[in-house]
Amino acid sequence: MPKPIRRLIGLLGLLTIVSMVTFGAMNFLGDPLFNILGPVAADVDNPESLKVIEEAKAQYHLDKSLPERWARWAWDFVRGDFGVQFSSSGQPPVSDLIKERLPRTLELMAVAQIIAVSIAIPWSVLAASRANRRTDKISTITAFAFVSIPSFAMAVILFYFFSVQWDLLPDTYTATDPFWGISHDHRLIQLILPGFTLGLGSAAAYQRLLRTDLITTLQQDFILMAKSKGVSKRRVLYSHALRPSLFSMITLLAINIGFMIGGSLVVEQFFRIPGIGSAVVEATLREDFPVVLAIVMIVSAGFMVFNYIADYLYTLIDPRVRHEDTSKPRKITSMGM
Amino acid sequence: MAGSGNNHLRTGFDDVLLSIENLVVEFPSGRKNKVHAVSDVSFDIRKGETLGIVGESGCGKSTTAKAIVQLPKPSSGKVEYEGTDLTKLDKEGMRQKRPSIQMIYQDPISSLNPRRTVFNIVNEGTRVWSTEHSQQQEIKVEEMIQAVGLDPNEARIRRPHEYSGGQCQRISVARALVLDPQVIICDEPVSSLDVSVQARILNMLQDMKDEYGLTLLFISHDLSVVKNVSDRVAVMYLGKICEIGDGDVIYDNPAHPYTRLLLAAIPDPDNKHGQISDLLEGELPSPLNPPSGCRFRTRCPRATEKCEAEEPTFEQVGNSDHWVACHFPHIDDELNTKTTEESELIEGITEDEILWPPAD
Amino acid sequence: MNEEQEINADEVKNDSQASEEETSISDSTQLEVSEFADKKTLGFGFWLATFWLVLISFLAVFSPILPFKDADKNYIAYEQKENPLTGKVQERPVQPPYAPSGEHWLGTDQDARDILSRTIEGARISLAVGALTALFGMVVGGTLGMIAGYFKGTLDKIIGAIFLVVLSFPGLILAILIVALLDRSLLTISVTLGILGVSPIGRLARAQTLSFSEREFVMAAETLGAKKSRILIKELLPNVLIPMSTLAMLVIAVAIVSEGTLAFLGLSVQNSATWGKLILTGSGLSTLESSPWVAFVPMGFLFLTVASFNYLSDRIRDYFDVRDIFVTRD
Amino acid sequence: MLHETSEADNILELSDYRVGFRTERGLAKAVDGVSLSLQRGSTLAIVGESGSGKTVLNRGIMGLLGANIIEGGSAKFQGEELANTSRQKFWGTKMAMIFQDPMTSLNPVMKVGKQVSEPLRLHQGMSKKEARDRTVELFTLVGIPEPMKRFSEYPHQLSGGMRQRVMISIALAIEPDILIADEPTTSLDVTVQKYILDLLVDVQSKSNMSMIIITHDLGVARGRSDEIMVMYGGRIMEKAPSESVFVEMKHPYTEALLSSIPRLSDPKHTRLTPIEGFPPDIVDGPQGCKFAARCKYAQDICLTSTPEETIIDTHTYFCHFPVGTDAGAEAFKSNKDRGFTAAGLRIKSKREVV
Amino acid sequence: MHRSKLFKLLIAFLALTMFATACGGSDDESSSSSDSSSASEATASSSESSASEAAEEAEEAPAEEEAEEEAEAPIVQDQEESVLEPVFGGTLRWGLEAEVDGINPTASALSAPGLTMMNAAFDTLAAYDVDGNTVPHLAESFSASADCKTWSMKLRDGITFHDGTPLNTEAVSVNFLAQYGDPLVGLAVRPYYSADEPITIVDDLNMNFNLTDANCGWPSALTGQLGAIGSPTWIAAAQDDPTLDQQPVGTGPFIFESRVQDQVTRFVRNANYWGGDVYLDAVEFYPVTDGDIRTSLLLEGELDAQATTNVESIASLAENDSITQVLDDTGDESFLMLNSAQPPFNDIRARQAITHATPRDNYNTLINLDVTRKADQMFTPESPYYNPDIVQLSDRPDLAGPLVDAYCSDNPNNCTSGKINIEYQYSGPSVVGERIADLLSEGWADFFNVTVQVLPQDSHIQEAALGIYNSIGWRQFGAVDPGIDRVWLLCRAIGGISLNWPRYCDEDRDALILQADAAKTVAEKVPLYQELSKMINEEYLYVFYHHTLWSLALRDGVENVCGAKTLEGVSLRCQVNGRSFFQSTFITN
Repeated sequence: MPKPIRRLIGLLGLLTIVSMVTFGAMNFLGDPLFNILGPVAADVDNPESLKVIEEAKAQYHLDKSLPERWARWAWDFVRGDFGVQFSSSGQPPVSDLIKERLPRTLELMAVAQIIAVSIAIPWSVLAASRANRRTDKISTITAFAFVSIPSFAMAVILFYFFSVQWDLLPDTYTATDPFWGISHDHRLIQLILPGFTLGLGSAAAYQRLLRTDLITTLQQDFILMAKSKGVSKRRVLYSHALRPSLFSMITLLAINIGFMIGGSLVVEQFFRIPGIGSAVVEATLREDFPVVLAIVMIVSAGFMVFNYIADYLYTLIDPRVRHEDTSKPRKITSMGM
Repeated sequence: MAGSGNNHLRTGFDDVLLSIENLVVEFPSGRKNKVHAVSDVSFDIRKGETLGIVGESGCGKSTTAKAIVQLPKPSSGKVEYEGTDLTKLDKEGMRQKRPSIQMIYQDPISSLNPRRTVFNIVNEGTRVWSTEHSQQQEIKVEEMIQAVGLDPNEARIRRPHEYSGGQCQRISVARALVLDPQVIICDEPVSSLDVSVQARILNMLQDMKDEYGLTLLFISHDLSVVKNVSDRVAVMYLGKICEIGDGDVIYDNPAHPYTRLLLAAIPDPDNKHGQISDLLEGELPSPLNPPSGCRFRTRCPRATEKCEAEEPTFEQVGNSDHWVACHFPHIDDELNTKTTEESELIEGITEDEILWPPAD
Repeated sequence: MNEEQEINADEVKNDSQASEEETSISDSTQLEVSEFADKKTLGFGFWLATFWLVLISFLAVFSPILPFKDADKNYIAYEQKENPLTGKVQERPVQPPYAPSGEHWLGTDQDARDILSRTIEGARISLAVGALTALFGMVVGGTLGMIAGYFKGTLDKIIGAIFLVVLSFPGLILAILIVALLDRSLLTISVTLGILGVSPIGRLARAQTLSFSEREFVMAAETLGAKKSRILIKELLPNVLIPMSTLAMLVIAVAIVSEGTLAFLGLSVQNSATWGKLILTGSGLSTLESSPWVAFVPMGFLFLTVASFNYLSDRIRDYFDVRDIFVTRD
Repeated sequence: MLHETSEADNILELSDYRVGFRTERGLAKAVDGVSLSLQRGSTLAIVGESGSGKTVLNRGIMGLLGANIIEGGSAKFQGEELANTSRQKFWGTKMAMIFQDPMTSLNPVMKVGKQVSEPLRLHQGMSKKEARDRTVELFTLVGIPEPMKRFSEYPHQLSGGMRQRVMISIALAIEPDILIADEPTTSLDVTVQKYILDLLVDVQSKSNMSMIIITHDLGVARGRSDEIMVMYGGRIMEKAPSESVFVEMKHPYTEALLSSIPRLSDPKHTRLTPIEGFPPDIVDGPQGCKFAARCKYAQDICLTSTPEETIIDTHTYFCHFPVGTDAGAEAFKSNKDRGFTAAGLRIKSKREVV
Repeated sequence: MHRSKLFKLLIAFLALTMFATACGGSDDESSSSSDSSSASEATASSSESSASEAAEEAEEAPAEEEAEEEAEAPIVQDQEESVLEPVFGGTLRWGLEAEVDGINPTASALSAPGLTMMNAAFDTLAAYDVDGNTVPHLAESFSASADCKTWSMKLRDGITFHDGTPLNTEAVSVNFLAQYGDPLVGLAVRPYYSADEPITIVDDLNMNFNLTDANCGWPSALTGQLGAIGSPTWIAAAQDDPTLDQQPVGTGPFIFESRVQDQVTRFVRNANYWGGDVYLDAVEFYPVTDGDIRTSLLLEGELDAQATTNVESIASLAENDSITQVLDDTGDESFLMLNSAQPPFNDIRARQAITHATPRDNYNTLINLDVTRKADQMFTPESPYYNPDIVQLSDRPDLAGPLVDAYCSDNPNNCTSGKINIEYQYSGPSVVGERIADLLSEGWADFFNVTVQVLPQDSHIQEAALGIYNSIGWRQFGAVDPGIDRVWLLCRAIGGISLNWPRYCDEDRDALILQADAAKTVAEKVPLYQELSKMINEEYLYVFYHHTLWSLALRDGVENVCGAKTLEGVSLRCQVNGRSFFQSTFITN
């Protein structure tokens, strides 16, 4: 079997397990019937309630075993049917909610990552080209500080300075206009703070990785070789050293993007951006299982897909990966949520 | 050169301590392919003898060494130690045999646990095998550390990284010797050391061998080193032995084309083969898909169709301890070797019988 | 397949590590600089970070017997003031939060409670969450990872798959799910975060075990006849422990941050002050505007602590030359 | 006599050249007063163990050592004082370097053809096509089979020997006046090593460039250089025409180095003569002769006074008691008689040990 | 029951009830970061009528004035008409605490923000005057039959909707039947009207309403959502196309112009308003969920007016000279609500215990800065129905101990280590919510093991409606006409979804309420409501904290908000739980 296909199958397998675990955990920890019927669900002595319970059970296949229910869900899911929401008014399809929320998160993520990468690369190159000199030391400390500021704290700090103290940016973040709404400028302004909140932390993390890797690369003989060939310093940095140093950063970028679909949720909460992150918090709290499940699947799939993309990027960057059968080592151990 | 056949095995001697027959080691590579790391290699070592295995990178010499200690078990073949076939032993059986066959490794850093004190490292063998902690064992360990030229008291508090590469190799030797082994397998023990240190380690190995009556299997890519320490030398190429026999004999009259080219390439100031202008052409074939017949034929100046079709077996060269696996060996070639006397002249400087004792 | 992919990746990594070491030896001939390059020291920052962590831990542990203000008491000040409802001047509480003063060194919160005391109180929970999380991750992840890395084969594949599943599960969502559906106790939160720590720690332990188990000293121990269990404990554990504990420090940092994140979602340990909750309390627009210290004091403590753990982890990794790179996200 | 040759012929002229690194313990004197001159078209081999300063010396000449160093003395390249010039202007035009490991000295993510043609395009103003043709030509010259195909391959697709040939072709593309080959074959198998060395020599003689080969292996240097310079502890020990180093060595270090190496011509189990002790600390090194502590000829003067340069014809050495002289023989005899050298090293006869 | 239906019903009920008391939106929050989606908030507040706010009430804080001691009436509202000459033109920008799903009185669940917008586009048939009496507004007059079971209404002549449709009894009946038949809204209507023939049309301008129970104060039911009359053509069209719910067509002083959900809804002057001149060119409503932000927008001049219950905001606005506030705390009450259908609060001892243990003083000081007035019952002292004898025994932990011990010895399963296990629920995440939860838990800690549950607001309300809670922060009662509050109390309000949130049924209490409904004069009603207050006090279902303080905050230049009058010249009550009228407003300078 060709490798991409094997990988795809592995990926699907992983998704399947993730969905099973989520499905199982939710049904184990919460009672779907209770969420559907309310207290009636507990009123088993009353024949009338009992009838209602039986009806609901039949309707939601709750009389079936857990595996069978999962199978039904999975079958619907692969056909693109995410089910209906549990506890909003009526039974709007989960997909409506996703369609409404996902673009907002993606938009935020894109802004944040563009900010992060466009800060991180020049920053790293600057630091690495002056390794261990004052510029580098200061930038290392800065990066370290930024990495150690949790995103919720970063949100508060940025908000405090830019909106409250200096009044440069709006302090209201209703940010609830439709995706391609009318006032685009306004929206962009509203994305600045959330974008930087997520972007600065990422930028610092990328800088730390890229700087280290660049310094390692810059110590390699082939850099000396390039220098001794008379290649200009700038060209050495950007065209010889940068590319082979990008692996760790790309890995992290993939992890970040993959996870940020779910991971931006605090920022979404703070800045009141109705994205998928805030949706999952609400859904979890109200035990709206179909929504949680759908979002978990999207986030997991996103994570895996971006990893897949990262691997593909490796092959673009490093011909060794392309020609050999193995991928570049992941020396990154990522910790977080 | 692919040397098949077991003609060169010295079945007649009853002091053969270790006998390897038809050893094959293969690793899976990818889904279907196999790396033929070692293919049908046979040799034997008599008690007290030193066998050197020499070959360039990728020839399978280290793999052979590891296969002997069953790490990992070879794909097929026999590894007979004192008449017991190690490949047939179960885990515990093998474990019982382990103290008798010890190894010394190439990388002095990687082969010592960085988190343990040197004393602990040397002591590990006794700790594994003794049921109780005895004063006597500690004394023995101390003696051994002293024997390799290190300070046992320092060893109690220091860790490997506080020692130099040469000293680390000494620690490795001490660790190997503490269990009173019969056989020591040295896998490139000096190749990462500076030449001056290398000489000290080689001397020490020789001394230890004499003192403890060891049998050595010495593996190196450096023919000069191998020749110096070994009684017998085996030359490997691409998973096979191509020539085996007395080191001096092989050096004087290399019969295999590969051995000859190898010797010619050695940048020794006194290399009498240096004039041979043949070069080893082409690339080393992939061990995934080695050539048929003689494995050296793709690069051999003498290769014919026969070499492609038929794998040569070991034949004795003359009456000496010299075996070669080649259809067209350089048996008749007369080399204008310098006489021993000539080389002695150069050697003259050291004739003062002076030697620097291993003092560090 | 995916796991295989991972395994391959690790193997490559080992190779690269091994070869790095090989070259580092021959490097010495190449560039002598390395020999006399700066000797590794932990540095001033390390001791500063350690000092901070010792201090904050000390304060946290002994806060009940230290002469701080009561963290739960409302130190309300009163004044004569007009009631907007009645228009009458009466004795009314001065609207907290109160700014830092001699009485309250770091000010008070909206309920007129002393922020310094509350922040130290919060350290108890936050540090406990961090420590429990790391402990759980180390014990469970470390054990699984080492077993997987050393015994390889099927066991490795199964454990690797488990790690992968947990890893590809959106962690924070898992945390919210468990915390929302179960309860908001210290133990639940710690164990939940601990589960999330299992995968990174486990994968690190596995990779390190795998790489060390291919080092020759392990083979040497094997040729000495040491049993697998002995090798695992005597040879591998001490080596794996250092990278693992540096990661564990990050796990502590991440756990503290995650607790804050949960607090921001209203899901932190209930009935206790935690740093996250304290920051949340002060991060409303009007509070930020009028009394930024409410948010920034606990944020400062949080930052110093998280940065200290990060820094220690970094330094120790550097000092022991652990080659893996850890990355925190939140 | 080297010193009598006119300066114009000397492409490289070092005089009391020093390179130091700042470390926490103090200044590490990696190169400690080296003087040499290299004639156009000639080859110098620098031999030494690790820590001898040979690599630093050459990277110092090339200007590839980075910022943290202190240079001293004078180094003139084609009459131009290097300390006053940015060496970058020589890079890619007049100076070229080959590194030890061809794997790490080729950019892993760039096609080898591009790496070879890069200096052609940058410095010789060639068009893409011209550079490509020239590269293929160079590939053919250094014996790379299928040069067209190799042009667009990546380093990892080539074997070690092929990579080193690519390195050489880069050096050739530059058409430098001086080529520094730093351990060009250490990571290669002996059979490949031989080929590469022969190729280097071949190329050098054809293009009339000067060459410095750095190696730790005296055998490699022999026959491929006009002159051999032995370094130890950052200093020159001995410098002589290639053959005379082997035949009439003057410095005890050279002697000790040679005798510590097993030789093919020796019968098996020939006892080796190692060099005792450790290399000197280059930060806080010994006074006097750097080798004194390990030298069997060492007398008190060796420990206190740095030997002056002695020049006999083309043979230069720094030793108070050179090998093969009466002074040397006498010094050794006195040490042997009292059983230890001035540095306290014990001397035993072989009989005592065996 | 089918889930979806159930939820529709729920929403319906909630919506309905709204008509009863105008409900304030939650103003929330606080600060914190958190309040998640404005959408949910909208639902929420709408749904629960005054109730839902209880959830949050906490956060807001009405002014308390220690009325007991001082017995001094608060400045309720200075309902002075502006002495200035009205100016035509200008746009009023009004800050809403939440967005709403739709602005259709017959289909949408209108919360305080919804009701505020409703007042721009629609007129209610009846309205409250300054004294709290129900007066005809869009209708010309009401008259009751002797038994108060049949009510006749006469409409004004010549009024047309914005789309030109004339207002007549046909139009009203379309509205009524749409509500009656709506799965949601109808649930709150049907139980109170004759099933056979709820309404009878007499002629174009006269019609009768037929009630199940005698209710002499019935027109007050038409002061809220149920009394708002939309164009029948539009209502009919909206039934087919729900998107039209966003584009209201009424008779009101302003005509709907545009609406971008979550951003701004804009109404422009109805030049042909039946009630007289409308001065403003336009009214724009901006939903800003964060109370702090809304207040700061008001101070910065980005908004002209807003309603809030946040005491900190009220206090800070009070110190600002450029803001005029219209304060009123006679509306709804903030309290802790206990579920009598589930253990442990199905046992009165547990309810009593928690009442005694509740640190109400601390609550009022810390959360309300002692601005609001402490509440023991649903009436403020100024109310004729106020019962001065009622004292709620909170802040008396000494009384709680024995009750808890007794309860726990009978119900060991609901206790752990001698304390009763309870859950406290609030809607959030919200900083004030968290503060309140901490404060309460600490006060209760000696007798109760408290688990705090935070829910998004709509779930919070749902769980309350479904009875899935132990104790919950809430806000309701205090209707201008206390008769309206019966919907929270009657046994018939209990069901799968219950508007009788504590699910407490007492036939005697029902009888009392119905008797009060049938009473014609205040004097008749006073003893009945005083008795009702006493019963409520003795049932221990609610732990009252304070009278919610509503503030209408207006920038300088916004004039005459309180000048609205009926055609007959009766001044209308300016502020009912945060909502106001717009027809009389003008902007100077």
